[in-house]
Amino acid sequence: MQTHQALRVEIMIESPMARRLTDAIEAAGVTGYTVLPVQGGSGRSGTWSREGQITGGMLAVVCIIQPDRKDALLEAAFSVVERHIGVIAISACEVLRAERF
Amino acid sequence: MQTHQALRVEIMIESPMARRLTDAIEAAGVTGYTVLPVQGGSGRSGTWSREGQITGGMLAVVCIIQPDRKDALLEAAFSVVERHIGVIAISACEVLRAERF
Amino acid sequence: MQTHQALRVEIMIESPMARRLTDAIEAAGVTGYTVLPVQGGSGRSGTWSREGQITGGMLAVVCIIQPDRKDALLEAAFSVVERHIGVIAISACEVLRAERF
Amino acid sequence: MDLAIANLTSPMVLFFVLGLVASLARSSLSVPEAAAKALALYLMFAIGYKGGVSVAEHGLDASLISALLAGVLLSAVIPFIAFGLLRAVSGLSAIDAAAVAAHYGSISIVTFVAASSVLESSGIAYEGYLVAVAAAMETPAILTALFLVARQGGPGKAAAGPGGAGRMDAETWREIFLNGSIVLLIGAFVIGWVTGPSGMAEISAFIDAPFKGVLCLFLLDMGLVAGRGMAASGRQLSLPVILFGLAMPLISAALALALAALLGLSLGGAVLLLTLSASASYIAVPAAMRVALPEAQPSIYLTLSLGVTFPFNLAIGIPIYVWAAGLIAG
Amino acid sequence: MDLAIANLTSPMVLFFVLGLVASLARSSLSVPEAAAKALALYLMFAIGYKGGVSVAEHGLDASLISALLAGVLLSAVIPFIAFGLLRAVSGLSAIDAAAVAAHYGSISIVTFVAASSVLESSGIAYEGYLVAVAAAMETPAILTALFLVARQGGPGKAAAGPGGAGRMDAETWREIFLNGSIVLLIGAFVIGWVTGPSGMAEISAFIDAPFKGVLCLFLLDMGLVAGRGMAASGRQLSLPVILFGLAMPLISAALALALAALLGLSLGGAVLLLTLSASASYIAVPAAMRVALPEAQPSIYLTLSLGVTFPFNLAIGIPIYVWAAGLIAG
Amino acid sequence: MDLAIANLTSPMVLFFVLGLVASLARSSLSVPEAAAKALALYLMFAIGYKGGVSVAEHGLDASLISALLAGVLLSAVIPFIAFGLLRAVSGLSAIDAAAVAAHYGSISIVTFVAASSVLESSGIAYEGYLVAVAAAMETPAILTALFLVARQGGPGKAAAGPGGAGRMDAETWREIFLNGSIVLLIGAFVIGWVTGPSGMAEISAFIDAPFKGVLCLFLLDMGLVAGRGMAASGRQLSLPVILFGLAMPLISAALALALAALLGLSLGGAVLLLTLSASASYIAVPAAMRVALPEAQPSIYLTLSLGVTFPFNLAIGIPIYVWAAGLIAG
Ligand SMILES: Nc1ncnc2c1ncn2[C@@H]1O[C@H](COP(=O)(O)O)[C@@H](O)[C@H]1O
Ligand SMILES: Nc1ncnc2c1ncn2[C@@H]1O[C@H](COP(=O)(O)O)[C@@H](O)[C@H]1O
Ligand SMILES: Nc1ncnc2c1ncn2[C@@H]1O[C@H](COP(=O)(O)O)[C@@H](O)[C@H]1O
Ligand code: NA
Ligand code: NA
Ligand code: NA
Repeated sequence: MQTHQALRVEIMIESPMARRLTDAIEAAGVTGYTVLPVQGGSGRSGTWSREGQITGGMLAVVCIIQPDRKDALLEAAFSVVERHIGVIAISACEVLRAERF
Repeated sequence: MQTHQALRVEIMIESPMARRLTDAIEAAGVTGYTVLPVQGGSGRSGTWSREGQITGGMLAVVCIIQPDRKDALLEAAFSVVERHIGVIAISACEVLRAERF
Repeated sequence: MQTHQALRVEIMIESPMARRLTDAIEAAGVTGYTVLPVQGGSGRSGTWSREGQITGGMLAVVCIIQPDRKDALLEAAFSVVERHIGVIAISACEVLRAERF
Repeated sequence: MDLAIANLTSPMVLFFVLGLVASLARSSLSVPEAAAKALALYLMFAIGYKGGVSVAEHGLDASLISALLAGVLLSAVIPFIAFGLLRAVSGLSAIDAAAVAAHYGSISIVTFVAASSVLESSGIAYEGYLVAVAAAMETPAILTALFLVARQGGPGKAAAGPGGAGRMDAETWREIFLNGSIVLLIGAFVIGWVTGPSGMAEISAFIDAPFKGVLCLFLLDMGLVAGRGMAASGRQLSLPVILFGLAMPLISAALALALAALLGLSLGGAVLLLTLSASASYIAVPAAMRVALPEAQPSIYLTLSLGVTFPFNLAIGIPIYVWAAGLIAG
Repeated sequence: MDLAIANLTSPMVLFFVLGLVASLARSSLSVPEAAAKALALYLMFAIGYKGGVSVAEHGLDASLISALLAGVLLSAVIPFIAFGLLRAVSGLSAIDAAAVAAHYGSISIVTFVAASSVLESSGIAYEGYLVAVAAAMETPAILTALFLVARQGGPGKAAAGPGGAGRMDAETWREIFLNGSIVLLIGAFVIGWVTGPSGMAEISAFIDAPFKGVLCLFLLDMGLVAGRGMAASGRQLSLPVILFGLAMPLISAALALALAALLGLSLGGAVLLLTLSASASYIAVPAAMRVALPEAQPSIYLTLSLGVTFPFNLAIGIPIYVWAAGLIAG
Repeated sequence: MDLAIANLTSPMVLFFVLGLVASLARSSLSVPEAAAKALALYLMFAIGYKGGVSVAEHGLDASLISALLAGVLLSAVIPFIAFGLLRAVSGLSAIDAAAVAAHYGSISIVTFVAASSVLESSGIAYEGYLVAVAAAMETPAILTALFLVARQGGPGKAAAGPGGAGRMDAETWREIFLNGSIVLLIGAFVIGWVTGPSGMAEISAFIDAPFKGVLCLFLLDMGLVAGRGMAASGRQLSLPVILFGLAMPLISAALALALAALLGLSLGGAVLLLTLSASASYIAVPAAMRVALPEAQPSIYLTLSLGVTFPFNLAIGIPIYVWAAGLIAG
């Protein structure tokens, strides 16, 4: 099938900031994203697990975007993630219906 | 370690269609896949969140496949996703034990 | 924005082994990873679903690493996954703050 | 009138309002999905079991069969009226109108539970087998809606095409008839019937005593969900569509009133039949629509059913149905 | 006989059957994972606490130590019999046979809870410390199974290899001995013992009154899970293996009967010791097997334990154990 | 003294200890996140509602307003003391000290619930409106902490910068004031007030009878979470910081004692005001700090609040507050 180049941006972020992140993403003109629950993790600020967790935890936000949106999205996302706990990774991908993104 | 080229296909789909999707995937000869829960998201049909959601929500299905299965899988998946809410993204990846996929 | 090459390693593993996997990953010098819940899946050992599941189920562990850590991580991960149910996939990605990984 | 005021200030309605207000004010208050599902399971488990025990106690009134038939008839016929009304007064497409119509023919089990709880507070008895009637009314409306769409031709063409062919296959029918709420309601009903009052004595501390409190907590969550839906897609509902969501329950209740009189139901039984007819599905039918009519917009049918008709029935409808049922029974 | 029929028509067994039927018919009925885990926590919390309170009330019978030893002995010895039987009559590999054997030596706490609930309904008392015996019986069987595998050599070689070396390390032992259900059972037992009847008075409305109802809901979920397992891997079980799943509980119960007579347990206590011996683990042992014997197939041991032996004990076994215990006690 | 011992051996405290021990021993025992959240919702639902019903029964004491003001004052002032103390004795940075201070000005609703449960066991009445005071005390402390940080300049600069500008925007304030626990507490309180004893009669089997048992289960989970926090970041807390976590509750309680005397609260009311002041937040404030002061380390404030002060209050603090309140009231 005919596919088109796109980017897959994955952002791990602490949940209290998730709403701000998706707002920033939308403000940058990206309207499609999926939020996945995260069960635990480890990073510079230590190891944590969601089980029995009382506050927040983290979330993973996945955005499939057209390549030319990359900079707008990264700037928006980075402005939120910058001072917070979180990670951003971008990889190349292909999609079927390019007009959707 | 020795790795082999493969593809990672990620499909976001509304849950009432998930069973049909995995059936179609299996019918296309792909027997390995993983289903991840999705907490919320946004797309052309608006924003939604799983918390307090009464009906369905979405799921993410990840399939690691050998490159030559790509077309069979995409056709099978697209026939299910086509008229429904959902997104398909394909990216290149490497796997350790190629005979498994 | 300035990005750096990195790798995204995704490991699906049965939950009773998850702790051993993350211990092995940390022993290999990789301190950053995220654990995502898995709802169901299918593989050579059949189809299963988390709903109503009494024992374990599976988890997905995602590690973003610098390319030169690849072999150390794969060896550590493979020594745990080898005799167990699980899948390892590696893909290229880009990250913003390379010093973090 | 007294009942109406008592109802509006019952903990049940007030917790629903609290949820509504909290989510419209975008409070972070939320009930975890798993907990909400567990509460729903509890309510169906308890209401089904109680219905069965009541049948075991009072014997099976000869009218069970006729009540089941009446329920199926209501569920199958109401969508025709709803569809006609919507096409006449709203600008909804045939597909959207049919999808909405399916919701109004089918039932909301929580509205049923709320009405039964009001009856119990007022000391009004009802036929236990109405739980089975509730289960029977869940699906016929879906058939009517699909028939309406097929007749319209436009989407009927698609329905005959390759994509469409797959849509209403045996699998889909199985899903619809064996959906979790039907199976649990009927199953618990049968078990209640078999085990009777002695079974009830063993588990009443679980299914009877805390019932109303659990219902309040569940309605808090319903309010939160309804409020979120209203915030997200309230604007998408035009005034005629909203008015439909307020008028349709009364029309359905009027139909049900006639049948309840014919059947000779008790006061409580009549109230519940009216409530079932007036209520609109927001669990079973939406899931079926996503599979069978994916082009219909969930933001219309879900918001209307959950954000307009459910609160209307809970706060205003139920007292009206009690009053109306009093005209023909008791 | 009466008890057998009463048991088969108890809400408990019927809700299990409902779950089984629903999942075999592929209904969408399901209990969220978190809710099922919460129900399991509740049952262990309540049964452990009640056991402790009962010890506080009746004093500690001198036989606690001997009962604990008997339990450990049963758990350690039963796997030898199970293993021998399986190797003789089924075509299972040594590893699969050992893994299955571990399950039958260990215990199912829900079967224990169900039996205690039958006893309470029949007004039969039992020694509270049997909760501690239950906890003590969870793990010895795992040791026996690993010994059996090591002795067989084949997999023992692997066990000595680099991968194998890591398998039964200190970490694994810690996991097995401190698994959640052992810790909660023993913890709640000790707390019940310390706080005694006055503590019970404070929380009995939570742990006593709703107990049976919660158990029914939990068994509904067990039925769903068992049915799913049977649908997915039922075909993998050969007839001899299935027959083993029906005969082994009776063999274990016979062994336990001898020990119960020796110990001089009360009627209720004997019933519970028989039930524990006859029951097969489906939580703690499967998790341990995944770590320690990953080559053993879960589709065999889980399906056999949950889909064959659990329903057998629940529906038929428990009445048999009550009858058998009556021969030596009471 | 008696009360202290009775408290230390209450099921409540013992289940907390069980959780603590289990997680420090790295047992796999855990309560699913959704279940823990549901239990917390239940406790707030019940305590809020009971408070409202009590106001409906006893009428609104003229002191509601003054008690609210006293609560707001305590919440706003305590962080100044906490901050000064921390800067003087510990090596914490200004930002970390301010974040910790915010936690101690705010409140822990579970500590409040535990104290009210102790009062009920001892038959001591309290003013129902203290639930509203609890809600009012949640947020003022956050304001004080932000003021302290801004005054220090260092982080104030950042707070004025582009990233900082966004931090305490209207959205953040809305989140803080409409956080789930405030809305549920106040909402349930108002509903309890409106529906009064007759509403209570309908749902008391849900919110009253099982309350203590649910609290025990919740405290088991709190122990598990606190233990995990202690294991993960206990080493990060220096001795002066830990001593702060033990002394600060007593200082806050002393302040509250003076105000309780001024207000003329009943014995029970005074105990609760002391408990609120002495307790430290571990839900609302941590979430607010992640947004508003992301540089502050959660491993410090969360571990201190949950791993040091919460257990101290639960086991030792509450009996002290009962004794101290006895000096000025009753
Ligand atoms: N290298 C990584 N790969 C995947 N996830 C990571 C990585 N580093 C951090 N994370 C996630 O981001 C969270 C916060 O990371 P940190 O800010 O480094 O403490 C961790 O708990 C992980 O969930
Ligand atoms: N560009 C995207 N990136 C990631 N997920 C998406 C994207 N677009 C849509 N989705 C997911 O697919 C769902 C339905 O999308 P849509 O069909 O566009 O309404 C959304 O709720 C998201 O969960
Ligand atoms: N090709 C694949 N793509 C994605 N996930 C897979 C794949 N194969 C296996 N898995 C996951 O790994 C689990 C165990 O696989 P297996 O060891 O093949 O039984 C499955 O239940 C899936 O969750
Ligand atoms: Na209806
Ligand atoms: Na056994
Ligand atoms: Na405080």
